[in-house]
Amino acid sequence: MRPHTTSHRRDALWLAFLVHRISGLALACFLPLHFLALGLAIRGEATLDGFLKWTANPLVKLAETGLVFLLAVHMLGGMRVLVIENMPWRDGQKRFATGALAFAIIAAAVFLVRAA
Amino acid sequence: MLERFKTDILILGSGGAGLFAALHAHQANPSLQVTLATKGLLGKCGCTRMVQGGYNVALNPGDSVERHFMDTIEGGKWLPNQDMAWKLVTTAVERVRELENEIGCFFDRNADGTLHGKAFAGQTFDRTVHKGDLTGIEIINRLMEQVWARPVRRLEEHRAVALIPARDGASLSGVLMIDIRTGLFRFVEAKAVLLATGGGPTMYRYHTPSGDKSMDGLAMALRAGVPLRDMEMVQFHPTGLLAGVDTRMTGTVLEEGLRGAGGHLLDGAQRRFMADYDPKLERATRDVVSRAIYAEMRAGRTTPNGGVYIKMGHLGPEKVAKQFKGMVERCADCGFDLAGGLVEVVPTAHYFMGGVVCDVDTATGLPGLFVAGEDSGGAHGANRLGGNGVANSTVFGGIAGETMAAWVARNPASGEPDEDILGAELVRAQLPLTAKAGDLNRLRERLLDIMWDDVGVIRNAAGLARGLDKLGAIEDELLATGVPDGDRAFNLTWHDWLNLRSLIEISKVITGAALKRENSRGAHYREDFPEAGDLATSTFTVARQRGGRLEISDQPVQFTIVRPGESLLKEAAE
Amino acid sequence: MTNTIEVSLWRGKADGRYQTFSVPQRENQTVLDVVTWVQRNADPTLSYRFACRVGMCGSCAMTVNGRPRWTCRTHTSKVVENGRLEIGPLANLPVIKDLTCDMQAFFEKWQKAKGVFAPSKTKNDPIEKILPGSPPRQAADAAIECINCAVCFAACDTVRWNEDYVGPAALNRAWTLVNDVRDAGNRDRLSAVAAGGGCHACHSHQSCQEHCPKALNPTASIAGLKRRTMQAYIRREL
Amino acid sequence: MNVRLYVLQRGTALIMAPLVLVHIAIIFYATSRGLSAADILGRTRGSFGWAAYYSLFVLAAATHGAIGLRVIASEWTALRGRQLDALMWIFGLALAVLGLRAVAAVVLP
Ligand SMILES: Cc1cc2nc3c(=O)[nH]c(=O)nc-3n(C[C@H](O)[C@H](O)[C@H](O)COP(=O)(O)OP(=O)(O)OC[C@H]3O[C@@H](n4cnc5c(N)ncnc54)[C@H](O)[C@@H]3O)c2cc1C
Ligand code: HEM
Ligand code: SF4
Ligand code: F3S
Ligand code: FES
Repeated sequence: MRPHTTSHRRDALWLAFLVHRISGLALACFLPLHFLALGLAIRGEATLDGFLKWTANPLVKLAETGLVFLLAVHMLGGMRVLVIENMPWRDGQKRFATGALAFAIIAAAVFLVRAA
Repeated sequence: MLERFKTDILILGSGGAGLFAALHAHQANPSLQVTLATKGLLGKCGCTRMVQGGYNVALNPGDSVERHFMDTIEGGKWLPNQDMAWKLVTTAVERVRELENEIGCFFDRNADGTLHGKAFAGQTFDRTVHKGDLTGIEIINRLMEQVWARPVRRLEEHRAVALIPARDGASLSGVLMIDIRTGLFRFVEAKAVLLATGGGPTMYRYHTPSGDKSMDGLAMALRAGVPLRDMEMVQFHPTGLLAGVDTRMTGTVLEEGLRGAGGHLLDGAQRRFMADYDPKLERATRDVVSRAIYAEMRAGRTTPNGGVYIKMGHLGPEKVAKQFKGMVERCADCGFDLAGGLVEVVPTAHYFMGGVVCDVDTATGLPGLFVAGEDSGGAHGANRLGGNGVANSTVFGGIAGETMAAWVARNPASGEPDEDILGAELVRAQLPLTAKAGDLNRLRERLLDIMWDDVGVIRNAAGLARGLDKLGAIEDELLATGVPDGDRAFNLTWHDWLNLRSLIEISKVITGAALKRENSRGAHYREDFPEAGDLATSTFTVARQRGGRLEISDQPVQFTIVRPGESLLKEAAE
Repeated sequence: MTNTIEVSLWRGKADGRYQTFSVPQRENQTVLDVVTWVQRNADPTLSYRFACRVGMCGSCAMTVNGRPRWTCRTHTSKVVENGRLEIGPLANLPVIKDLTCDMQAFFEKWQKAKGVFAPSKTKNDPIEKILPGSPPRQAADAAIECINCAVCFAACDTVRWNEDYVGPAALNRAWTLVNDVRDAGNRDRLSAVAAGGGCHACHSHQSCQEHCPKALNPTASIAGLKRRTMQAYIRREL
Repeated sequence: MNVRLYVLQRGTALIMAPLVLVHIAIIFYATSRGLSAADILGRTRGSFGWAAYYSLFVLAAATHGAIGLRVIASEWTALRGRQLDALMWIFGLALAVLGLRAVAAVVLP
């Protein structure tokens, strides 16, 4: 059992990174499925009905909503990274990180409520 | 058990002297194999890193090397080896340009872009080049980067334990060391060896140098029969932090500028006492203030931990916190409020002017052995100017590198080691591992007290004689005290023992030399002989060990450049 | 002294374990003092490293209650939790023994990032005039006071996960040199930090900046390198 | 990651940022208006604009995601060197093909 540094993992900044990575990873996993489904579902007029039926499926609705949520979270996290990397350095990154996350969550929640 | 290898040049120590020597030796002849052994990590041990004030150099218009020279000689109370002092002040100019232009140090600038020189006590010109108050970090980091970038063989965490002469005794053959990480011995045979272990008066109860310094170099040189000079000259800094027992914070230096900026020194009853000693009050020179505090302490007018207070608050805590940011933060980390409250301080052993007798080119009396930096004696005489310490180590370290490269060209073979001596030194280094384990801490505490009480800031014949006796007694006790011989890898307690032995050996020399000097010069103060004595007939002490006996003699100072009463400065001479 | 601290110290190499000691607590006491107390009074074989004891040499960094810190300037009162301290060697570097780690890799990476000044002048030239307020000088100054303690290196998960990554301290040093107008090595340096394992491996975790005892900001330095290398790349200079 | 991958990854991120905003806005708009999928498809079919929009999106996401995946794999798995490049290319190309096919399904009349 090699002693490990753990302190940084309790930090909002590090959590912001983790959320960004997990959301990126999740997007990378679900996006192919999203594309696959779209491509399969709408092949000509004949399957349009099938597609419409398919999108009415609550499970699909949930999955699609999740994707949008991930996209929003990941985008905001990504914007944060781009700001750190490219704007003249300012302190207060922590607030920015938490703010961005909070915004994403609220946006997603609003969306979920509406979609339901 | 004993691993051996050969190298052309072996450097002991990675302070300013050692690192510069490595660079210059490599530069002088890149085909030479240069090996650098150091007790800690390369560049991360020793005192050069701890330099706060800066580096004295006569670079600015209005200043001159003559002026810097005269300050050095007068500061050294006419004891310095004048040729060394001259070499120091003249080469410092080139060395600072080298540090800036080739090594990459980025010193602070004036508003017009030229190098900034700050004021340092005891000097007639503001010539101390610096990088904030962390000059040493800048110098050593840049030097270590350069050494890392070159094919220098690094022996990190290697402790040199003995200089091994050649079989014919005519020259040095190599150095025995302990690889601290494994606890195994290494014998490194070298054509030229540089002693740059940085002295370090850490045998005093209160001391500033880094924990790795324990006079090993001087102890090894003494044992090898090499003469040492000015051994009574221990410089005390007046304001070391006093944080109580069992903490390594105690003794660490609180910067000089605090007094300069108007800080007050108060005794235990919070009375300002400097007026009793000097009209310049707290702004008096280091030695005067140190003696005043020491006198207060001996009179028992002390703070709870036995020192005096420094107070800055009356200057406005915010102002102090801004002006002395680093110092205030350091105190705060350790639990003290320097900006607003009272902080306990004591004089603390800071620098060792004494060292190995050597030539201007760093050669010693033992062919093949060279010396530079705080291990060398002569450049500072009775007192070192603040800012002349790094100058000394970097100037002579560089010179040593060149001298050694030239020496190796002339002496291409290293002498076969004297195996008997090597064998005896192996036994000596393992002595503590064979004796019954005992209480090393008590011995250390006793040594610290003896040196502080009897061989400290104010000395007299009775105390020195008493000190010598007690030193003999603890040396005997140390030799009978062992450390457990379990795992030898990174066995700090074994090394503590070896440190103690070096410290005791050199403490005896300091005490002997202090007894020998029956006057008061610079850092050396005898209350039974408070006068400086006739300057024109100044002598310096030379100590050497012959046949196990310590001999201390006086030698007349050679005024090769300027005599007492004269000056190199035109305006002063008129 | 009535109060004691329960101190768990890492013993052995990478496959070691924690061993607990009871250490008297003092009013003025650093974590380094605690470790020293154990070596002097409880277990003489305990190994640790320090030199300057005032926060200048960067030799004494250890993991204290899960957080990398300089131990000589960490007062126990700031870190003791419920009367306990857990002290281990720095993470992300091989353990030599007990609390000491091998810093070789850290300095090799410093070299790999070309964290070494490349002169454009010699000692025979005058010292270059540099205005203290000029932006490059200020940028260099902001990052220069690193003591190479490797605390940031131990705190960075990218260092842990990516063996090629040179790490925050090395890049922070490279950034000071990029801003050093006297330096002649920036073409090489930018190529070095733009290669795999260079500045682009950093994900701006910012742990380095959060943990640096000198309050330096390697994240900002690395971001600077990312911008500078990107410009150079777009201008086809890399 | 080196500077080339970095520029590509950050560049595509920058491109996607407005695209994602538009995408999310459309979804919001559609759901709040209660538009059916048929309505949406009706608008997109045959539109060159939408074709370009979604193609760009797909290509950017494929590039960006592939590089991102490579980074994660290099840090969290034992894959090294060529293997990483292979993963990146396979994922990127697959995503691009799947994505473009989906775009085709949505915009081709
Ligand atoms: C707190 C402090 C502040 C100072 N401020 C200033 C200042 O402002 N201006 C100034 O000019 N001077 C200052 N000095 C003095 C200056 O630091 C020294 O004079 C100078 O740095 C000595 O350099 P050196 O190379 O001889 O030794 P050091 O830099 O001390 O290096 C000695 C080296 O030898 C190694 N060593 C020791 N023993 C052994 C062994 N047995 N085997 C192998 N290696 C060994 C050590 O580990 C270390 O690497 C200050 C000193 C201190 C302590
Ligand atoms: C608005 C859109 C997006 C923005 C602004 C954005 C931004 C970023 C940024 C800046 C990074 C680099 C993080 C780092 O290295 O520290 C990143 C990583 C990543 N992105 Fe995106 N991204 C976006 C959309 C996407 C999409 C659609 C995907 C899905 C394929 C995706 C997948 C990833 C992955 C897998 C990573 C790697 C994560 C990591 O290394 O921690 N991103 N993104
Ligand atoms: S950047 Fe800070 S934490 Fe990192 S090595 Fe330098 S001083 Fe230590
Ligand atoms: S913690 Fe590591 S990932 Fe970058 S910002 Fe610092 S180097
Ligand atoms: S001992 Fe030097 S930084 Fe702590």
